[in-house]
Amino acid sequence: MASLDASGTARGAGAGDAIDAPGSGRAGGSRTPRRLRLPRQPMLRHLALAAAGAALCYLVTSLLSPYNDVLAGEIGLYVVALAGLSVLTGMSGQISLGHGAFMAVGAYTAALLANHTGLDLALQLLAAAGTAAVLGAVVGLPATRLRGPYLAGMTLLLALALPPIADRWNSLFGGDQGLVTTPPTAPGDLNAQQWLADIELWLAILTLVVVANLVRSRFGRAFRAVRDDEVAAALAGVHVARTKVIAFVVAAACGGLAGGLLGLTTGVVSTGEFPLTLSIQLLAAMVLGGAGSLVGAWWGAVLLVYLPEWSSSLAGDLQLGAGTSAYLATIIFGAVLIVAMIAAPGGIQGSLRLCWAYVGSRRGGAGTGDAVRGDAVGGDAVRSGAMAGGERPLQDRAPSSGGPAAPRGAAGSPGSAPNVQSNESSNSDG
Amino acid sequence: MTLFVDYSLNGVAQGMIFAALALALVLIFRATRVVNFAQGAMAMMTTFGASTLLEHGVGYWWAFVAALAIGFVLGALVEVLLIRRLEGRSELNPVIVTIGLLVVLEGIAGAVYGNSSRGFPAAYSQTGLVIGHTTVDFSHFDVFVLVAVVVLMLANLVLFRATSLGLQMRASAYAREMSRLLGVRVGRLLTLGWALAGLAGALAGLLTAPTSSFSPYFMDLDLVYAFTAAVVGGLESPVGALVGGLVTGLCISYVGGYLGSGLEPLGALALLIIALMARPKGLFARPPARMV
Amino acid sequence: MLEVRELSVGYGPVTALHAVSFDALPGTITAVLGANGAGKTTLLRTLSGLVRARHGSARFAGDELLGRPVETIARAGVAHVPEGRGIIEELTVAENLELAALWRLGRRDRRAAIAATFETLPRLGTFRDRRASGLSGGERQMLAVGRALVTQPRLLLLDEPSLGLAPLVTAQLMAILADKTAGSEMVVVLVEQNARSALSVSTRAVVLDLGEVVADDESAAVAADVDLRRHYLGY
Amino acid sequence: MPTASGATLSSVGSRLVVEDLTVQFASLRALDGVSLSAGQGVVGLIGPNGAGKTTLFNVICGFVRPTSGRLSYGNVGLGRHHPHELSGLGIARTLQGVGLCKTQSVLENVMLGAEARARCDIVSALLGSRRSSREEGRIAERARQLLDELDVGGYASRRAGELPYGVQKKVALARALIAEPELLLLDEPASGLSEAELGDLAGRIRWLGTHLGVLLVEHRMDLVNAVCDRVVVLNFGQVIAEGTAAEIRDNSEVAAAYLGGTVTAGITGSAGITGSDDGAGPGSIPGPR
Repeated sequence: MASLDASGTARGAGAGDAIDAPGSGRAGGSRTPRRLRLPRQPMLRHLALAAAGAALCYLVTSLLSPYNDVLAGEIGLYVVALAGLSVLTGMSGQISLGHGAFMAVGAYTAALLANHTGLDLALQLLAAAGTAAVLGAVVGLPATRLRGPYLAGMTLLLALALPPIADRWNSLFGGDQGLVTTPPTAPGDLNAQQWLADIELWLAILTLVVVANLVRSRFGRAFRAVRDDEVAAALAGVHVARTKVIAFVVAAACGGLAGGLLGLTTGVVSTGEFPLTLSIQLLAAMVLGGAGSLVGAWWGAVLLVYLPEWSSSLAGDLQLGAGTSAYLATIIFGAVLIVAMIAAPGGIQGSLRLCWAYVGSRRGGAGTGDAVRGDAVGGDAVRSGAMAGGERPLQDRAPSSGGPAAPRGAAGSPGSAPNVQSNESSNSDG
Repeated sequence: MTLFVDYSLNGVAQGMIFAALALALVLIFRATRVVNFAQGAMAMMTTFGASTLLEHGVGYWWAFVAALAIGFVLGALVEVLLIRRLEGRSELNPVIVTIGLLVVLEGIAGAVYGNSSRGFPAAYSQTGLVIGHTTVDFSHFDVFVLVAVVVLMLANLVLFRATSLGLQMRASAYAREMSRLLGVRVGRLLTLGWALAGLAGALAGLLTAPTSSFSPYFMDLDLVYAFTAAVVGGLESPVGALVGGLVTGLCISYVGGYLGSGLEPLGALALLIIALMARPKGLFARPPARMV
Repeated sequence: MLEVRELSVGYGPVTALHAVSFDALPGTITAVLGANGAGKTTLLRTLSGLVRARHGSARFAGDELLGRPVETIARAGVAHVPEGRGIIEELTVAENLELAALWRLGRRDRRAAIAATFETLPRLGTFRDRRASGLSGGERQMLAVGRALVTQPRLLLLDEPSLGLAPLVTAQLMAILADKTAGSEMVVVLVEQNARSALSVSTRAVVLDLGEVVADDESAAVAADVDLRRHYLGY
Repeated sequence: MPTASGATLSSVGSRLVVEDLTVQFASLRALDGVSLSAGQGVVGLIGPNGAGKTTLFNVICGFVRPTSGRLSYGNVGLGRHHPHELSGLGIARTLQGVGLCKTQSVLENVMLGAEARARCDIVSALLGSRRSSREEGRIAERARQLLDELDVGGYASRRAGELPYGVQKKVALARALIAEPELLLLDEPASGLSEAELGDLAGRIRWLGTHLGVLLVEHRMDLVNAVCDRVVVLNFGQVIAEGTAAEIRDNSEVAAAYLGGTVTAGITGSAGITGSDDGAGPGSIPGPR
């Protein structure tokens, strides 16, 4: 059983990797010869990969026990949430300690619609994402003026402030008891757990495809630029405030969708489901998986689901008392977080990439970095943030010498600015 | 009207406690540019230390001093063992590490002391003062808290404004490499900054514990409000922390009193958003001098 | 006197300095010249302890500099003005000076030395209690150099002091530097991209290329050597 | 247009017009009644440190609001605009401190400059539509082309932060050019460059000046003399002189305030850049006339 789980998640991550690759580091990803066999058009390529991933998920969930199906489904919903957070915090650099609030909004929206209108499941979830997205825009607007610790403080309060609203107006939101949700009815002879897990995993894949598209578009580029240097981004023509709000809206929509799914999984939506610790754990899992990486979302989701399982079984092995064992999970979680931040700041995905780069450089021979000389190495390059986790091994083509230029014709000379004005359409066949 | 007076006084008393922890946050932020989310949990640990000493028959003031000392050492240890290793990385990393520390410390305290809340003695009487013939919602202990916090703020202010140690701490917080080139032993100063903040946090814990249910999580909410207070005040200014604490305390007291205690965090959120919209870097922040 | 012998520095697989040797004498300015990436900045950063050397030695007044912590080297009287943002923006102008003088001078001498600095650089005096972040580029560079001089250093390492400065200010800066150096016991190592102005104030010049010394001679001789200039200094 | 008094030929196509601009910071008057214009050709803006050059750039870019005075580009009034609107108007600026995203690849940094020209909307980006990917391909190709033309094409996939300073400056220039500007604001492009790189840069700026407007802030007088059709000198926030590079060189007020007596002799003989006798050096770049 355990081995099946492992292969399931590992394969899932594999599918995500192919999606993730083009956007994460090099924009000209379509040139890489390795991927030539897949359709060159990104939409088709992503759809093909997504269809394969979806089929694989179906296969895996059908082999799992109902209990493990529930866990697999949870992985799916956390992937959705973490992908959004990764866009917000990992890519556009806005720290959010309040992602759980968006999940809560999504969950309550879906549950209320289900209880009062009997809306279709797909529409429920769409509304969950939409309502959260609206909240994201509302929160994102003031957040555009804030940075770092100030933003962390605001989002922290958001996570703390929203759930009590449900307690206060308990006739609508069900108070402590919460709202009961009805899980979707499975078609045919599928069991309910497997069907829900399939839905959740499929939605995870769909979310990743959409987010990957966004990340490799001009919006993704704007996110990264805003994260690195707002002034330079603005001068390059990026509408900084709008970019930040878009990141918030995308993150919130993902959070809302995940919240709707969480409501279906747990069968009840109550404020107890969305404590401050949920937000903190989401941020931690995102960073542990690899901030800014969509594959990292899979790793983070696996950790979120399995770390409590593992630590409670560890507590059983150690024969700790019930009182103590309850705390073991939190202690392990915190310790893992600290050690990971110190030893592997790129998270799991960042570390894998480093290993990959190392193996690649061993195989690919020398040639890396001889253009990096003397003064240029001084400050930043040495400790340049592995945090970004976005770069793949650098297979540089040998730079043409920076020395005196070879003779150039007049037409090809600096900037060929006159062509620039007119050729917007002439090279559109790209 | 008396209700309003009581809410106001209660707000001041609460605000002072937020300010105490906020001052610790300001101290660390000013000395090392890190917001310490584990500040509350560290204060909780030192207070449990004091509580253990009290149970073993140690006198109150000895336990009080011991807690401050533990806070000092704990702060230094955290800097040397954890924070130092994050140098030069993104600002997200220290946030995550201090959150990890928060989780670990609360886990340890829970495992050792259990989750139930216990009592913690106050230095002075907690019954309301009698002014004229009415009893107001402000006790001798609240007066002690007020005085302690003002002293803490003044000490903080003097340290940074008037001593060469403070000058070195400010310099090393903003420009580590350049400070080292000028001969400042940056490493030691960062440790000292955390140690002093640990001490201030321990004081906050000792002041908070008698008025709240003392459990491994008793500082969580206080940390959030202290953080609100510090951010409203500008994260850099001791006076700002005090004023921020006061404003936050009053806001929460009014919201809790008139609208119901569940909405207190929402009130704090509204306060934070309004304050930050007016001054994105806090009320007491100095404006930046140059754009590009 | 500063004696650098067989100094090699590298980052990972990259060698930034390779067996660099030269001397710098008290009371003179030694210019270190070369193209971008020649290793000039690395050389200064190694001397002040920011970068660890692979091997070699750098002795100043008989004491080995390499292997000692940055702070110790600084407190022993080595002042390094790094390229670009050398000042601490959040401190006031006076605080910047005060901080630098903390180790070398007692409280009263400190006050006198700061006052003397404001006399030499009167424009800084008008900004004394203003935050350094409000200074313009030239004022910043003046402050950085003034701050180095206020400590009365024994060894002064200057990295591109003319960067972003108006010609007049550059000339003033060089004049102050030459004035403070002549007749003193101070050893000055000046790294410059602006070879012409560096050669005009220095006594000796060391030319680096890709981390190796390609010329070490009197400044006048370097300035007169057309081939050398063309090839390594680009003029 | 009161400022374009016909003194210089190049001001015929002037598009950026600054009239009587004043900026007051607290007690400091950073700009005091400045008027100038820039369009076709290279206009140099020089002056002592703190004279207000950077402030003027910041006003043009929308980082600083003018206290009084008018500012327009073509038919568009400026002064209340936001920085991100600038490149849409056809103005691009390079930053003094390079201003690249250090952890991103060179190619991505350059592509960012095309933001104002990009038309793809959020929905087609989310769907990864053909339109979005085509536009991306087009921008990437244009970026590579520009990098090649600036002789740094080989660095396209490297991280910007780890490259030599001279290369970073070229990448920043490529980012400005990909926005297809009609007016280019260059903020000390030569600072930190070696003399050899300077010659190369001079050729490029001269060449650019024949096709679009360039407003150049610079301290390296050899570069200013080599490339500028017209030079405006600021001191204490006021324009103290305006004319050709040669006129400025001989202006005694400018010499006193800015150039200084001792150094002028060294700089004026800047044969390395203006001369075109040298086959391997800047001479291979076509001169402006």
